[in-house]
Amino acid sequence: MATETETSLKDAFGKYADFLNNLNEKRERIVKASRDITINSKKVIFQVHRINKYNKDEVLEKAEKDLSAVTNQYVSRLVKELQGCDFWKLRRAYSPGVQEYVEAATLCKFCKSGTLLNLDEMNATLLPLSDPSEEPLQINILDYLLGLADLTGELMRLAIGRISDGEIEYAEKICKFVREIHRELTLVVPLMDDSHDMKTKMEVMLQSVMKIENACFSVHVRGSEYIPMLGSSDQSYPLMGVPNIDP
Amino acid sequence: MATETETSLKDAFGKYADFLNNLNEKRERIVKASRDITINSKKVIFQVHRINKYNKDEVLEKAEKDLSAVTNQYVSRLVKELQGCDFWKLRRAYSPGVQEYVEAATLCKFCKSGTLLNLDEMNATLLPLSDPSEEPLQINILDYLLGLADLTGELMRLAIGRISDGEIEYAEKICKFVREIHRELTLVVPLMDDSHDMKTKMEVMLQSVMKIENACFSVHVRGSEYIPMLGSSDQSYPLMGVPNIDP
Amino acid sequence: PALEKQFEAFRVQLEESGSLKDRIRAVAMDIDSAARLMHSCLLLVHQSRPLPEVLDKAKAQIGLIKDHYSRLAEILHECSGQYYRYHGDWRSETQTVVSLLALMHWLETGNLLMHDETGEKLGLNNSEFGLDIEDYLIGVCFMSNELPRYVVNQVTAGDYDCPRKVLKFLIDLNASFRMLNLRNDFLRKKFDSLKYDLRRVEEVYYDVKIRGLSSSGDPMEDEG
Amino acid sequence: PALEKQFEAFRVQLEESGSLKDRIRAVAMDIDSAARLMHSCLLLVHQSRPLPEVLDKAKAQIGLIKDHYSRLAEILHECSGQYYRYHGDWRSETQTVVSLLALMHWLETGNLLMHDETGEKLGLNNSEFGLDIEDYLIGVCFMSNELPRYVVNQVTAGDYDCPRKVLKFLIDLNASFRMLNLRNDFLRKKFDSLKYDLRRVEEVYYDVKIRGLSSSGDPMEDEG
Amino acid sequence: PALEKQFEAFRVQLEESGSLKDRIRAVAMDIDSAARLMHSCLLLVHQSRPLPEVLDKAKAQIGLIKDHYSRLAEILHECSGQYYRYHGDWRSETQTVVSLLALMHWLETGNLLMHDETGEKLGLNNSEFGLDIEDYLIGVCFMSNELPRYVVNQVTAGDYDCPRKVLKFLIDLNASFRMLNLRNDFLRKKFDSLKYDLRRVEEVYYDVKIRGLSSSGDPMEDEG
Amino acid sequence: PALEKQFEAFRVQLEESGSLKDRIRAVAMDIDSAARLMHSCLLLVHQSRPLPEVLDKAKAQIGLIKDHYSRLAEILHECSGQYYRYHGDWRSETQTVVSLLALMHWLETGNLLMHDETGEKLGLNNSEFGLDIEDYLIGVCFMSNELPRYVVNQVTAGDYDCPRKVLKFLIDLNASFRMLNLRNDFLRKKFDSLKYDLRRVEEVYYDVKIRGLSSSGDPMEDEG
Amino acid sequence: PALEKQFEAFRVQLEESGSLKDRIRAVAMDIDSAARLMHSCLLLVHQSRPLPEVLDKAKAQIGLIKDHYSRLAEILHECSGQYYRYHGDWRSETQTVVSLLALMHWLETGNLLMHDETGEKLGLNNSEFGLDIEDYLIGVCFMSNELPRYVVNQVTAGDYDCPRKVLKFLIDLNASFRMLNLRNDFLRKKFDSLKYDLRRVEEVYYDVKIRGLSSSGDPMEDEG
Amino acid sequence: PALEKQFEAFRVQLEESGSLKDRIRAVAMDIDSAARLMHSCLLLVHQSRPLPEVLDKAKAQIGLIKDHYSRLAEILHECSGQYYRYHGDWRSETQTVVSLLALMHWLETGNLLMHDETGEKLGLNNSEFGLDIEDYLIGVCFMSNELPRYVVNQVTAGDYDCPRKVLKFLIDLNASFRMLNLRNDFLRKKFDSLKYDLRRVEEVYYDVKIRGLSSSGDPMEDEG
Ligand SMILES: [Mn+2]
Ligand SMILES: [Mn+2]
Repeated sequence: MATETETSLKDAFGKYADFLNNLNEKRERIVKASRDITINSKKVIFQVHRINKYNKDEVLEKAEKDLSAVTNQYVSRLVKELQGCDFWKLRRAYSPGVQEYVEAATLCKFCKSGTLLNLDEMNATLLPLSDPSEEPLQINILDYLLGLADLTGELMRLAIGRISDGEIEYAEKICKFVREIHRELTLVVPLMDDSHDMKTKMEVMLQSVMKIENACFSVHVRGSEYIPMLGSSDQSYPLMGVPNIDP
Repeated sequence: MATETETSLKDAFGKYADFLNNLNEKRERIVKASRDITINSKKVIFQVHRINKYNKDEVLEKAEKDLSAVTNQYVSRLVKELQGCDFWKLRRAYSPGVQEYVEAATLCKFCKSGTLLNLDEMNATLLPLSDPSEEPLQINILDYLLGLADLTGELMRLAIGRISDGEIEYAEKICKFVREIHRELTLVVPLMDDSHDMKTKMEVMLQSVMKIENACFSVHVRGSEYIPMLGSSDQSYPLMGVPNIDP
Repeated sequence: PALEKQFEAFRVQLEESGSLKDRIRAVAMDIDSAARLMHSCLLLVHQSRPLPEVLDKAKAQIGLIKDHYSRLAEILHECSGQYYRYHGDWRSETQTVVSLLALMHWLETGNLLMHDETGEKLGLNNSEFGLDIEDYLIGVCFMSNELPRYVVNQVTAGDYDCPRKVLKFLIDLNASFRMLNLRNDFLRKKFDSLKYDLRRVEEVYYDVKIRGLSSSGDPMEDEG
Repeated sequence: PALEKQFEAFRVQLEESGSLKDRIRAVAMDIDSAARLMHSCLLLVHQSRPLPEVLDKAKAQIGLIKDHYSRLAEILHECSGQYYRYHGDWRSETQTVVSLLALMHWLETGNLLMHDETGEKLGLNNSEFGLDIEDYLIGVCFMSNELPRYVVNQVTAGDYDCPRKVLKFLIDLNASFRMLNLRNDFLRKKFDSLKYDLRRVEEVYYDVKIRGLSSSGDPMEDEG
Repeated sequence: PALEKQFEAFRVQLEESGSLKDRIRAVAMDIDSAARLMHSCLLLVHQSRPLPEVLDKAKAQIGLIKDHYSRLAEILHECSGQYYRYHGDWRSETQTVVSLLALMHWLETGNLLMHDETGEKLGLNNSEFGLDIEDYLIGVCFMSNELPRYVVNQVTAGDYDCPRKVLKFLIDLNASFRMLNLRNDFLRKKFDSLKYDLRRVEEVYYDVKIRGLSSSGDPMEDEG
Repeated sequence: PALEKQFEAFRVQLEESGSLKDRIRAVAMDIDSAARLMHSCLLLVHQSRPLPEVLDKAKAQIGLIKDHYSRLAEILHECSGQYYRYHGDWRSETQTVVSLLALMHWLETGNLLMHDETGEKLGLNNSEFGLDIEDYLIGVCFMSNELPRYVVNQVTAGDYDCPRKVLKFLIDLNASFRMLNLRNDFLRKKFDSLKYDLRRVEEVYYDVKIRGLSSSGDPMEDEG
Repeated sequence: PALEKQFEAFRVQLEESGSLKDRIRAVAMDIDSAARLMHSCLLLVHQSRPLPEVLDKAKAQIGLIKDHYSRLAEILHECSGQYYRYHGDWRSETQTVVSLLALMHWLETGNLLMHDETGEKLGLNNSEFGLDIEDYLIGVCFMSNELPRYVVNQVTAGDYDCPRKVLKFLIDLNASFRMLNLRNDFLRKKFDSLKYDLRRVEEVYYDVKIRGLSSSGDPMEDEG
Repeated sequence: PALEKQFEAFRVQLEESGSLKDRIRAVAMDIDSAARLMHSCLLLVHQSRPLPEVLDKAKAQIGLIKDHYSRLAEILHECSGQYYRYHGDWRSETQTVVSLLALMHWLETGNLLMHDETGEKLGLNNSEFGLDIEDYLIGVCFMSNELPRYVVNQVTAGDYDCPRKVLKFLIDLNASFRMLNLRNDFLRKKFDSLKYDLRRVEEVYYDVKIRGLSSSGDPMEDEG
């Protein structure tokens, strides 16, 4: 009987061992997929920052092409890995990649249409990547919101660049959009499961909002000085920088 | 001339961009290889801990086989990736894996022969993995020492296990060995490039040494009580636990 | 407006999941209370009270706890596929419960309560709402932490055969845990502590042995 | 004994690398001193001293610095393949030197000093001991940080054409940097600061422009 | 028995004070929610929405918050003399509420909402359940932190007189705080932040003034 | 003027509460000194000095400490209802004092010094200025932390009956604490340390028992 | 006994140095209070109050502060050779005092208050109890930190010549600091802040100049 | 010119004190190296090597270290009265040296190495360049930290009388430290660690004693 217990123990722990080994290996594969998504989503973001007043369509087209390459090559690998899995159990392993992906996708969408890419829309694009018989991976609300928080940093960079390019109205559009996101998030943050990360991100976000506001302020006070000083030999509203000179 | 400067700028920065892209991608591949080395080296270490009084040869043989699989499958990938590279530039990307590999290899060697696997010996095993025309990847002294520092934690676990198995002398051998490593490292640490990590590891190491010493002390005082109390119906030195009972 | 609508939807969802969390925490606290009571009863084992007395009172809680888990299961049924989203909110309570059940089982049978047996006792044995294996293993380690104290107190009370039995059990358990490949995580730490429990029980066994107090059986074999 | 021997060997190696490090630090500090002197000279540019006066004194340091780098090269030659082991010990000094050389070059020519040109000036152009590209790029950003101040002071001193020239340069530079894919690291932060430099110079250009102080050239085109 | 009796009494008392704490925390969280809503309404002020629109929505919360405080007062009435025992459980929420009320008041009147006025709005004006002075002062500092951003956005929206008004307010406030010898470290730090706010507003006022955009009143004198 | 008047009033109040705090801290430091002296005397118990010698010197401090508390009571009388506002400024000293008194009492009588007895000794037994229950409980835990060391040293000195007596005391104390549902985190932690003390004493009792050194009484029953 | 004698001697010495430290801290706090008052007066300079009004009140504190320093000197006279043992206990207060004196001096004369002049004003000019050079230099940097704010507020108040004067002063000061090879990290950081002050003042000067508000003097030359 | 002259003088003085500091640090690092070697020899004591072998090698370093201190004394002689200005640059090394010397002395004689004896061994016994009392005390605490490990290893090696001797030493040392009223926070913490050392040694002594392994002397009395 002793040996019986022993073998049953052995059998049971053999099963536990297999379970843990499989879990660890899957986690490892997911971490790798997540890193790939991160690095390539960052490339998309840099591509978007190559925008200027004249190349908008071309640059965004390439960014969107790159983004769908990320989706099809890397996110799809993640989706396959997680087929029918409990997406929450291994969330920490893929969360950084998904957040960066959200950042890239929402940035593209904003530049293209001036609107926020919804979570539902994003998740709809993931559906075709899944085997229809399994439960599909869907980006969860927390990762989406964390990615959105990072988006505002990129929008701040974009706004500074747009002002340099004379696209003041574009900058103001960004300013409004970012303010709106910040304001909405203030109500959402306290409801989030583990809001610690998010709270520090909120502080960074407020800094970003204020950087854009300060840049707009600066353009405005300088512009206001224009009319009283010179009269108007040039009829256009005196935008900053290069814009009032044809290329 | 303006456009000339512009294109030369563009050309130059195109080159820089390629350089940075290649570097990042290589770093990414190396990080992945390093994670594979880590996870598989850990498995080797757990295999070694499966040792008991009776299965030593068998367990170690498997551990060594597993270890050489790590070398041939995963370390070799790292070696290939770093062919002719400056090993120091990307050290942070592979250092964790190499340290864990050192930990596994030196643990196997100690259990097999009771001696320390030298850095030169380790590096010799890496040579065949390299293309002979390129400069071969060699484990650097810092990663080796950092791995060694972690080794002492595993040896502590091993010693506790050996005492449980009645192998007091084995535990004492470990105790001596670990003390020696600790003593030698105290002289080496202040010379290390970036000794901050190492200093915290030294504290953990001293704790490990003392845990082994305390375990040996405990066996000893109990053992010393034996003779005066019972006389000696059993002639053998009163080891602890199971050993004095045949299986 | 689209933006606002989306965030409004988020707020609703997060509020729902927040209230779900609250309900889960409430159940978890009920489990915790029941487990505390159970623990209180089981602690009498250290004062060498007769086993039936100790166990009967403790067992009375099992049904209650099982009911709590079925309430938990119902709550989680509302949000299928999100078991692990809220897992952190009751896992430490579950680990405690596992450790207590395993201790009771060992006291009664001398054997380890298996994962599926534990699940069954708690109603955690269907595929949708099961007992996480790591929680089970951690619970088992917690249980082993109680054994050195038990052995010491039993010997003090004159039960000299106890160390041998516990030692045998811990040797087997230790050998079983060594089959696992762990990460540097909580479970590994707990497994390390199991080794120290084993050492301590060996010492007591030795103390008893050299004084000829123990019946001379081999801890590796059950006298039958 | 084998153990002792190995650690003895380690001690020797580490002591060697320690003394190497000391020698490298000593050279790096010499580079730092020379760079400080150079910087001190170049700072006069903010007080609108005539360029030749400013540059001649600064240039006098280049030779010295180049000599220091050749000493560094010799030291690193002793431990071939370990360039990046010690890189951290002189990289921030190198970044400063790059920024100063680039500033001088821009003041003289209005163009960006290229990576290979910089390497040449410093004797850092062979394959064994070259100029790290990231160091070069960071140096270029540092250089751009000096330009808003320069523009402000030039305008104060009555040079109303300066903003246009600097603006053109920064626009090109900014466009070039945007070709790179960066990580979230120091270089990215520095590149962000470059964008703020550009903004500030635009503001000054605008201030000058609306007052009709600037000759009306387009910053995007060199007047011939 | 004596021991048991004593601990039984303790159990009762600890449970009572524990449940009191729970009830207090629940009210504090209700206050927090209402304050967040109010804050999110007030944030619209940075988008230069018409004041009435901004304020009306925010004001709607005041009544609610006052009700919460009256519930708090009732709870604390049960344990008279223990205000400060539980004060830590709602003080940070109170500071936030003070800052929001003070901001609304300033937007409407240009004056500081006084301590007793604040107490009145919240029903915190009787001797038993009042508004702690330090909480009030910290709240005022929080409110001042919002002003630099407000000034910047108002100017962008074309309101060039705003910096002067805010500057006057902050100079007075700053002078008032200087009268206090602050020992409370947290409050001291917050007062430091108020000084930065003042400095920032001075800079904005400067930007407007030097461009002749501001009507030329002196911030230290009320235009009459 | 209204502003100024308000802040002038604040200045006065803050200064008053500041100087109150200073006076409280000064008394707390006097209590601390006296407690240190008392502790120094009591430590001799670990060197197995005769109890009367140990206790007499320690007792001499009690009167002094009581006087300090009556000074404290007077100070707090000035600001009735604010006991808990300043409680943090003397509570850790009070906990130490409780632990020392409880140790002395146990050494003399073998019983736990009750909450009201402690209050009486310190003059903390009226309703306005009493002994906080949590402070008392924490002090009791601190006292238990001293016992394992005491037991070890007593056994070394040949007093083999000591472990049994201490064990009985700690089992009872432990059972009493178990009745409480502790929410205070600090107190909970201290109670955990009490459990460790119990465990250690069980081990010493085991050591003594297995060697036949102990008179064979059962720790759970008073030999009578 | 030898041991006891030694520790008895230690006790005496440690108590002496402890009480010395207490007395030093008490004086340092008096200096701090006086400096705060002085600072409060000087701050009115930012509201463009007439200089005499601002300075006269501030000067009234100098004598007081000097007295405090002479008390400090007496205390340190008791332990000659240990100036630097206790230096850390009053150095930050001294740095503040230096900065205030230097600001007052600059406002009156437009020149930097020299090290020996500062020492004289404070009675810190003998060899035994002097003014540490680093403290002086740090104080000077603190003073420069006040200047950008001063310039901004002066321009706002219509004093367009102020930026030129301050700029000239900071250029000279900056050039002087450049002569030093700073190793003290704190001082180095403070010097960095001085560079930022210079840059900000350059910008204000630019703003004034480009609008033709400044009399056209060159900041590097004294108009005669 | 006055400005320039003053800063020129500062430059000279700062460079002097900077190079002094460099020289001091260099000597301190030499002391550190020698102390490390000594420490590594002394560590052999834990492997129960014969004392003479252990001590002889360690002693060989004393002369060297003394020489280093005499170099230090010479350097500090150049700047009399500034001992404490640079004290921080070698104090931690001195504490280590004290701990090693005290350990060696205890191993040889069983007594504490006195402050003046330590000073003598290191040539730190004249009034101008002495051994700071706090450094000595901290060193003594460091030394005590080594003793629990030593005791454990000695018993393992069969020396059962060692715990009694060490215990007696630590009891005396502990009593001596109790005489001091420690204000230095670092020293206070170190003294706490000494108390843990004492407790640990008591436990080892207990382990030995209860097994009848120790000769039965009383640790508080010298066997004669
Ligand atoms: Mn980003
Ligand atoms: Mn490891």
